[in-house]
Amino acid sequence: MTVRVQESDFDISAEIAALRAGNPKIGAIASFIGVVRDLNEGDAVSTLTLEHYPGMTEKSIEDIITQARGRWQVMDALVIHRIGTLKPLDQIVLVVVSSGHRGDAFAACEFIMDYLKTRAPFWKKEQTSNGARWVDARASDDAAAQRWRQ
Amino acid sequence: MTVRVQESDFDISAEIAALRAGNPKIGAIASFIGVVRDLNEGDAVSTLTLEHYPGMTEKSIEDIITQARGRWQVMDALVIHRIGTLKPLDQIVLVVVSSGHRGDAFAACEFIMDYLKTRAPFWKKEQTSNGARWVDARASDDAAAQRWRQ
Amino acid sequence: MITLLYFARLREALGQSSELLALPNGVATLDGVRALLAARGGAWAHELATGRAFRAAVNQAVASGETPVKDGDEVAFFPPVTGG
Amino acid sequence: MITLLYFARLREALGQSSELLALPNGVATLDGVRALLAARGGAWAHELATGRAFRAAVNQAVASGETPVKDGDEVAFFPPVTGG
Repeated sequence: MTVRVQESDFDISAEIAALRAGNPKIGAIASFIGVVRDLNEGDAVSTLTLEHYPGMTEKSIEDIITQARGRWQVMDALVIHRIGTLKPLDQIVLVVVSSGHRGDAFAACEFIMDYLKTRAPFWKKEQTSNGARWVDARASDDAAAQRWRQ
Repeated sequence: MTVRVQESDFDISAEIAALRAGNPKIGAIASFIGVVRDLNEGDAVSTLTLEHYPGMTEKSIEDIITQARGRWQVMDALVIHRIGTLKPLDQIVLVVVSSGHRGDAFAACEFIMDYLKTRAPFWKKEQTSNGARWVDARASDDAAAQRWRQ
Repeated sequence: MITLLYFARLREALGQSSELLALPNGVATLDGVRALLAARGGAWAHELATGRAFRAAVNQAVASGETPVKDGDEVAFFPPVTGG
Repeated sequence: MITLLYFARLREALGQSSELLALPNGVATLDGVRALLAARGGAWAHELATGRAFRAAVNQAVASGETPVKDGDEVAFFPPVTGG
């Protein structure tokens, strides 16, 4: 597995090629990209600054991937999460999961994203038309993560 | 929406950039790539040849995307399906869905893939160590498509 | 006349990918067309027997036995699909 | 000594990102540390009140009030996470 927390941008094609690494047992690759929107809760967003907890972040994401591998048939998984100051249209996060079959790839990819939203120690601060503010945790994200515990 | 049936390969980065088209309302992009595996039902696969029903294929995929847009909040969707002769490690299919939110993007992307597997008129013929054979439709694919009807 | 199309395993088994067919009086449904073709015997009878796992479309839309078929229609027979 | 870390809104409200703290006798849990800090009053009392929506980790693992804390540990307080 690969976990990277970085300021720089990423290219999904290059990352998928590296993750596949010529493995001919892979039949399915599910991926997700999160991007910065120009509007949040009705206010125009000019920038978004991401802070994290170095060390714990990587550990918690590795733990999430290990959990996914225990639940589904996962060949490999990659998480890249950006930090620092981003603007609308910028990529924030990439999750890629390779598997023999698509059902496992989709489920593991969504599981990892839901947990990234609710467990990985990242915090977002928005610069909006109404000033700077910390983004509040969303109840809908907690609900999305909760359903995997059933 | 964009639907392409083509012999040539595709690049997911370029396709996602085209689909996003600078739209700052997009927050989530879910995608899926299907690739040729080197083994199917225990036999080594040397090539895979994909045949389709020109006209009906495009129509049925557009219909699937329209259904997805009716069920989830989808900004845009792209399906590329290759035809002709492919070999292990080659990309077969790409589905990309953009949305405001990740739950809708994941659900619509998986829905489109499940229907592609069970409804779009494509047929695969494998060249294996045991000779050439048409790939049989999988009961598990029917089950995956069936669950969306609940 | 209707246009008949055959794909994949059916195309190979029937030895052709398309043909034109004059609709006889009284044949007005997909199942009527199927029975007409199956009556040719041999691979036709075998591949288009009612118990076989084939699919069909009329004018590029998935069809069932009761789907109406009329002059000018495009009728296709093919195996269960295996794309994606 | 333990290392204390504060992130995001808590870091700003408390005016610092880290500090070293000598663990007094009898303070052996995360809630003990929280109560010690809250007793400083002002923003500390406000941000680390038991009813507030903060989270905590001990040695980089999510922790609850009963989680043991001992000399050498790294203890972090932060708001609910908002990554992804």
